[in-house]
Amino acid sequence: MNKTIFFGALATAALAAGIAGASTLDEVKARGKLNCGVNTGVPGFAEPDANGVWQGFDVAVCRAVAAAVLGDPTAVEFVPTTGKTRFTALASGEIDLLARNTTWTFSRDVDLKFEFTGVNYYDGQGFIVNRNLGVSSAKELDGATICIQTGTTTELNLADFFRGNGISYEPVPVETGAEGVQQYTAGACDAYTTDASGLAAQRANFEDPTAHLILPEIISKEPLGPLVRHGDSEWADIARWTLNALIAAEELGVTSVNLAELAAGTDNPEINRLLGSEGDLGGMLGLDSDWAARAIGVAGNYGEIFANTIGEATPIGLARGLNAQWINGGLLYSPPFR
Amino acid sequence: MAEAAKLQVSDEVAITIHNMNKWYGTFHVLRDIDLTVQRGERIVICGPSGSGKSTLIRCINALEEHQAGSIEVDGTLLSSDLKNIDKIRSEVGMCFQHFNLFPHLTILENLTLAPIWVRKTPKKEAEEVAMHYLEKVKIPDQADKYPGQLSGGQQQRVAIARSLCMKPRIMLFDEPTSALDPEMIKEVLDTMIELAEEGMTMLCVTHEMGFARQVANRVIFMDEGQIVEQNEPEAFFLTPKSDRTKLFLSQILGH
Amino acid sequence: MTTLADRPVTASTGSFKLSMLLNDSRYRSLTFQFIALIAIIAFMAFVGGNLVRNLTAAGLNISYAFLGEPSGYDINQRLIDYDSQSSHGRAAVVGLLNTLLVAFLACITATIFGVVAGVLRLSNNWIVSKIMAVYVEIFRNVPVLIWILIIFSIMINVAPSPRDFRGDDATASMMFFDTIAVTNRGVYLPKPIWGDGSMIVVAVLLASIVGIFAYRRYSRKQLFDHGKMVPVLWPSIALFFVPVILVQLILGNPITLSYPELKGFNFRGGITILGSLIALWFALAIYTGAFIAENVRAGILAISKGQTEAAGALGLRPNQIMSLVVLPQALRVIIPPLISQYLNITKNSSLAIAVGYMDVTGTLGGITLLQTGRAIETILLLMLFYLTVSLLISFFMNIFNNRMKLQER
Amino acid sequence: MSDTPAQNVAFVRTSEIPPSPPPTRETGAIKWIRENLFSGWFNTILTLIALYLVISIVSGAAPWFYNGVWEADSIRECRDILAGKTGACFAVLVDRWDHLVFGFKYPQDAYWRPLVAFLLLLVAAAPALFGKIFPRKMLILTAIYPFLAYWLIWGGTLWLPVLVAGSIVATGLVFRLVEGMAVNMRQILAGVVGLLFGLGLAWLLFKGAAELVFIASNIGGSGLSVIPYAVFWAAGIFTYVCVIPMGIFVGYAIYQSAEDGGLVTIVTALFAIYIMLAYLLGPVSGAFNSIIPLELQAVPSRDMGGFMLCMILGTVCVTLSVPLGIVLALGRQSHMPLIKGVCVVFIEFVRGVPLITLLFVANVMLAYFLPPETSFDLILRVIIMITMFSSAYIAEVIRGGLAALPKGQYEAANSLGLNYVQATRLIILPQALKISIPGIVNVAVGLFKDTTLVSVISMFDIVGMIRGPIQQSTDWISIYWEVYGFAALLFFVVCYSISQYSQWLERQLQTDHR
Repeated sequence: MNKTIFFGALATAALAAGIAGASTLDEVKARGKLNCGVNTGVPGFAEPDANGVWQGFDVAVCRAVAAAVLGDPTAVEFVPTTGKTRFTALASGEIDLLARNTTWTFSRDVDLKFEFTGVNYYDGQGFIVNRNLGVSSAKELDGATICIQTGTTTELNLADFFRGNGISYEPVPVETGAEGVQQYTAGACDAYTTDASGLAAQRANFEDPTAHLILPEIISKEPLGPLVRHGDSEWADIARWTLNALIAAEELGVTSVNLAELAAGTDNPEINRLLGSEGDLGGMLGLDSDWAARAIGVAGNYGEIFANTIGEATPIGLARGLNAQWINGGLLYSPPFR
Repeated sequence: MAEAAKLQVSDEVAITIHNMNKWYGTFHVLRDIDLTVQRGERIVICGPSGSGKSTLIRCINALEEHQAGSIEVDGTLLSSDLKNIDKIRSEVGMCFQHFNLFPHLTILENLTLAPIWVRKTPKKEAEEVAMHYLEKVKIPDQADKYPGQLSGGQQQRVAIARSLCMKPRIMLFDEPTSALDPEMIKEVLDTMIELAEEGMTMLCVTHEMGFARQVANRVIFMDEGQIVEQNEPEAFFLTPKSDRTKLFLSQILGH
Repeated sequence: MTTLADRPVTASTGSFKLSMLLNDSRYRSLTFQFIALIAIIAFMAFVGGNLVRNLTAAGLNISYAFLGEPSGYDINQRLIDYDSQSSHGRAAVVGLLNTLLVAFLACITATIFGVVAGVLRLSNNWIVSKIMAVYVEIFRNVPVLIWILIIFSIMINVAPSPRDFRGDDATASMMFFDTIAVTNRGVYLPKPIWGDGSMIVVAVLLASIVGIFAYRRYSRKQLFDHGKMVPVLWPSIALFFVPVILVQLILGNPITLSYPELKGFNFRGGITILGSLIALWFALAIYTGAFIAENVRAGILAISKGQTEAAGALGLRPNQIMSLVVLPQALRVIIPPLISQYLNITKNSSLAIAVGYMDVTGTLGGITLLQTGRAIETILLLMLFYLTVSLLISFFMNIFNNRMKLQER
Repeated sequence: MSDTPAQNVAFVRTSEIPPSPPPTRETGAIKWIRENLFSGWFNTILTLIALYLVISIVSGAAPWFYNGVWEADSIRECRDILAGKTGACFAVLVDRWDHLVFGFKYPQDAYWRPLVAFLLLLVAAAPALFGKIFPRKMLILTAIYPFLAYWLIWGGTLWLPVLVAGSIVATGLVFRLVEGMAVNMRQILAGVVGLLFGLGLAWLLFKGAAELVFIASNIGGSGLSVIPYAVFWAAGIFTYVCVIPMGIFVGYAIYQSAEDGGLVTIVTALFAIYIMLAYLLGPVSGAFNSIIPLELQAVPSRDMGGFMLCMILGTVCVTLSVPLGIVLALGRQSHMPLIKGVCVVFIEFVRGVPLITLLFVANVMLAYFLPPETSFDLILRVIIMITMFSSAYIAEVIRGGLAALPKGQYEAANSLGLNYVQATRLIILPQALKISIPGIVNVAVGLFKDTTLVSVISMFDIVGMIRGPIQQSTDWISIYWEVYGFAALLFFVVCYSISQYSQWLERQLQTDHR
């Protein structure tokens, strides 16, 4: 062992201990970049395009936060994480925000010391089967071989569902979505289960999408949302209210088209407060007044982002469903901006 | 024999070994060795294999440690002080049975290595000295070859030259000819004789009795870790006193 | 052995001085070791302090209590009882046994592949030796992870799925008189059902195996004492099969087979060997087999031509030269690298996750880690497990190796 | 001989018998086939089986290659073009070529940089690998290469690597300078350096002891943790006790060494390099760059990917692990029990666990062991772990080389008065390393293949690229054979060439002058 290097490191450690405890916001500002953890690739949610630029629904959250904090939606360092690495990456400070389809559960929130800052997609676990299997309900899958992507809550839900219904199954764990599809299409498993959004996304790319049926049962609640470390409430607030701003913007009718016009001031005091022409909500967050306008300006409001990345017009083709605004019968409900 | 008498032996003491003992584990290899070597003296040590003769001379330059007694070389006590060990090693040259040349270095590099790194001699000077000694052992033309390209006799002569380059005051030889073909033994012995004639203090473990007669002042016979008999060569060979020596001589000279 | 650090220690003179710590060979090594000890302790302080600080900052602690909690997930291959209500600790044991299973199977198969390929590569038959050379080079020079993925892909895409066996226009059918089904989910084999009296059949089988060894001994004795060559191969085979079949028939078939049948979604009944196991097993075996083949070839070539010539000059026939002279010596060269190949198989089996085989990396280091978030604890346990297995394998194989050596002296 | 009378035994040859060609038997193809393919019933059967295998593999794979589609934008388009025929969809290789080779984030206009670095690698490696063919002067290229390659691949200012190289050279100069000083000058220097170093060490030890006590107090002494609690307390007190004596001793030792120069030269040189690297490098390279800007677009580590990442990891880790392996091997040969023990434990531990668990450590555990706020990026953490891994294997190879040296080499070096460092450097290592080279090359090939395991920890090397962004993209969702086959081919080409080199080298060594 090289003693000098080691003692040097020891000295550095002693120095570092002194400056520890700077807030995440200050760190991000000092760095000029937001480190955002994303999935290694889920069509529509997070995937690098042919030019290596990350695109997708989860990615949009990162960009919105970057725009709000740093004023530049491209000032994001995307850190691909797997199911295994995501929590350590966040806990160790490698990333500032984890915007990867991560289910908000009690133990993750409390035991693993993370803070979920809201829900950007309400999902649920479903099954896909080949039509010629003649199955129309998940309860008929007694004895079936089922492919599951490991490292998510889906494994636990699946075990609970079959146990609860008193039927048996044989799990086939797969590491990536692509391998699940590979096995499923080759017939190595009868059904493939993951979040319903993922099933729809992947079915769209099958050779013959119509030959496959997504079963009606949704066996779990999967509220997916961005999360941050425990203990830095200021930073958690920024992430939470950036997401809320996107949702509220849709509710209030603020779109990328009319954003500039509305930002100048309107008759609606809530829009004014949101976009910073009235009050100083931004200042309370430690940001400037038009933070939300910048966040919305990146790719529009929640509805626009949804439509452009995973909506019905895209190859993914997801309907709003639970993810509609509460006024339209969905679950999206931003607390008021006041 | 007559020649041997001509060689100068001074009164100065080169090596004093007093009451030296050594064990390998529980095996007592050297027992109560007492030996004093004058400067310029040429000693041949002989004895059956396993009698401790190699171990004795290897103790002198600290290749082996001794556990009891004392060894003093040129007034420096061989202790566990590394500075003393380094001093003694730079005074004492050694030649091995299997030459132990460094196969990855040329002959010249073999010769200049220690002068440059231990004596801090400038490279050019070291090379001049090396060439001088190579000429002395009569193989200056092989300087740029590698040891593997030389015959055994040539290699041993290079090994002698390598030791000489450090300008030692004492030379130790550990069976220098026993790994050689008969043709080559002579060329090595000639080199050693030449060295002896220049007055080098030499301790030589060998079975070459002709060499012993020609150059040695003293022949030491060892058995079972002890010095059994020592005498001038003529007396040693003609009138050995101990039965053990007689038996040994009859076996070694018998054929 | 003398190394350079090993300066002699001789009788001392004079009193102790500080400089002796550096210059005296009695103290010098102690000094160095003391400094090393200080460095190690300092390293511990550095690492441990950071760990404590980081854990405190994150509000975490080190605890192995999660091992006792219900795991909540299912495992498709289990050698012991396990369900989703079992503990994480039990899941780890299931995974551990799966690791040992695949490693064991792959070691045996790889040895067979390796020995066959290694010997055939030295064959006079040009095409056979070239094919073996191609096999060895192709498999040795491509990462094992890629081989695992390719072989798994081949298996699930080429083998029929169970639905191909179904219906009147089935495109696939079972093999060997409807006893074995090969599907992309795995291979389904008949399973013996132990009826009354089956123990007798097993006993007879064991007895005939003992008998075969006794017979071989007898034949060797015949050769040594009376100089007679007694045939060995065919009587051995007969001794193996005939008594068992006779007893089985006489007792009225106590051992029956249950055959796999296509029921519902899958084949049921019989023994199932999962596709993921087969793929991993085969991939590890064929990959490592290429390395073993090289070791075997090197071992045989290392036995100098002189040995063969000497044996030939004594009048031994080629197969006798091989079995009596070359192989016993070659084995001594082959076994040490073979041990390290076995270790490699065990370690490479941790890539099981790529095919969804639930080995210990998949359960303890995979799902358990993910569900509990206990990264430090699970990874330490995982490393401890592999370390133990590796040390045990090298320990036993070294004993074996030493015995081999002793016998030859 | 026929004209020699039988009874006359004495004989003198007067004329040479000229050599003549061997008797002509049947030659040519038929004989060859009969001897090599059908020389017995067993061989004939083997030949037939082998022929059947070859034919069936070729006939199975040929249409797949022959019908291969090279131009399409997605797998669906490929399927349309093939219209049900068996055929490969090589279009993915064309479409995602950049991703497979460079990863998806490396700037496209900078692709020439890794390419140049790769070509230079061949040039730089040549004199080291084929020592006899190329002049020794070319080794300078090999020494320069790491700095150049760093600059090419990571970008940034050229002054940084130049100055790092410069500092290393400068350290060597300082070393020479101190070595060449007059003894009284050196004594003054040794006094100053010894004082500084002793004080610094004492301060560090004091910090370390405080840290140990801090750990102990955090563990708490109850239940299972009694033993670690006691251990850390004891170690803490031990260190406190050692603070002052160690400081004094080390300072004194440095001062003492002034006469023969040993320690003081090394410590001063290390001081010099530390000051240069830690305090001078950044500002000076910045200043130089503002005067003469020699800059390439900087590329962060996490943007490396594809086959390039495998190459980077492979070369960097092998290069770093050779010196580390030498140290470990020498340590394992040491007669000091503590040092030997540490090396043995390290080597056996690393060799006993799979690389993948070490990568998990790099990925999820290492962050907990490093000071808070230190941000090692993933690639650096992975390099550390892989280097540790391969150094253990290389250490074992080198240990074999050391063991193969005859004892006489050590003795000859000793008897000439060379000290440990000199003998090791000049006599032992050059020979041991030469014997070990084929073994080291084998470790290097194995390590290069193992770099694909980083895909398991979400790095996008070529396999990670395939399993992540390519297979999970909308366009190429279920493509396997073509991409895996391509990856296999790339690895085969590289590894096969290296292993051929290794075999060539082994033959060279056998016929070498030894």
